[in-house]
Amino acid sequence: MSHFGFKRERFDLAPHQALLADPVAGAYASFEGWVRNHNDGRAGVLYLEYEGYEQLGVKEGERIIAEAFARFDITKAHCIHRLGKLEIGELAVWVGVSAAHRDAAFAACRYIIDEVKHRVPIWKKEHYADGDSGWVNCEACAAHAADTPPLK
Amino acid sequence: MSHFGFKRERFDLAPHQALLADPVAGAYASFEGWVRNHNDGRAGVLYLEYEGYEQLGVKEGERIIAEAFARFDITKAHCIHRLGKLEIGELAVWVGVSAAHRDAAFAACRYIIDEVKHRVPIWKKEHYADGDSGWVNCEACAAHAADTPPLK
Amino acid sequence: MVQIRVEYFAILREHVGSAHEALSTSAATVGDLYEELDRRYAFPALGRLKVAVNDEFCDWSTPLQDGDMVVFIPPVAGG
Amino acid sequence: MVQIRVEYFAILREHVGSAHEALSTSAATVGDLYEELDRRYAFPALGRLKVAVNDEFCDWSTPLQDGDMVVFIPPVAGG
Repeated sequence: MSHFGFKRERFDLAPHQALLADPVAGAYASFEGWVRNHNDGRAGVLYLEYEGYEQLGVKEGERIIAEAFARFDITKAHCIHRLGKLEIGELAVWVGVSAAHRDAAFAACRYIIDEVKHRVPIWKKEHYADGDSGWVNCEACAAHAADTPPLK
Repeated sequence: MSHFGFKRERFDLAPHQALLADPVAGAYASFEGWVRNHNDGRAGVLYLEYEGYEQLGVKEGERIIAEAFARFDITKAHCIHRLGKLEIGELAVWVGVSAAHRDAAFAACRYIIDEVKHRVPIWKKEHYADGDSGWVNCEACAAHAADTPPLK
Repeated sequence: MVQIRVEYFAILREHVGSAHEALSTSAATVGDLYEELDRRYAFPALGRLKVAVNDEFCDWSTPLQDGDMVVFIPPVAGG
Repeated sequence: MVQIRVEYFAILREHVGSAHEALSTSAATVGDLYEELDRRYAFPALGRLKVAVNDEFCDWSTPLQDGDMVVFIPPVAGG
């Protein structure tokens, strides 16, 4: 069964949330990442473009959720990440976790979103009202280019 | 504006979640409490009845959410608690929090549900398949009756 | 003597058999009122009760006043 | 010489101007391949790149084999 997926278009969360229902589950914790109009203290974000390396991304996403099942006493967990052009306020990522108790649901939900943001090969390009644009993280890295070798 | 409310009937979460949207909010954390078929290691829960002292409950719920705004850098927060008879799997409580960043959204969501469970005057009666029933927490307290004076 | 109203919820409502009652009492505080009603109803032992007057939590030493609405609050179990 | 395919994403795709290319290379490892391509394209400095071969993360010392599909992975920014 698939626990992690990409969507190229807007989608309805309800049927995905419904898959997390279970008679033993008393707790559901979720996280949604929404496109906001500012980043790193800079206002004027118009829209974002998300690009993913999907084949590897799905594998890494599934590994993260398997880790969450190993670490926390949870019932079900899913994550969906959007790709493509997203307007301000649009859902970029959703993590949903059900569990018997809320401690595990919260901890696993947090674990999954943190790891997804750090490990799944997804890139985000910001487009600003002033016409500027840039790949998030990459531009900051470039600023420190002299300090670090490109290969670890 | 109201941040905490009771509902006596099933309701659609979508319009309530929609109220948390904001162009500055990049993170949305939510918690849902669902009626589960077991409690304290005992299986066979058939349904629950929730009873609330609504006038005081709304005041205390609003205080809790005001505390969350004071403690965490959040954008919007709401909590709705069901009352009445709830079947297994039904939504008993929802907490939704939006924020610029996910740390604050998660922390505030956790704070609100923890405080609501401890402070808002709501009571839950479990009905079991074997015909037994009982008010959660009160029966356990009664078992220790000899140890504690009724008045603190 | 003051004229007050007591509302009962959950296990206390079931124990008393009523959701509310109007009372005349000589109890000076809400704590005294609890003891008076406990003698009448023999409330179940519930651990740490809280109490509210006029829809606000208060101390057990709060003086009763004419027209007060009193609620004894058993351990809560929301969520 | 091995025949391989390289796919480019995000900032590297824009820099190279193509999402993928087929190559014959004498590079022994994926690290050597990066250096060869860096000489050709002068990749932007991106801090710590990762690398994947055939849709799995791997070390920079991984030997290149005929038919491999290689992806250089700039710092990610999901969520």
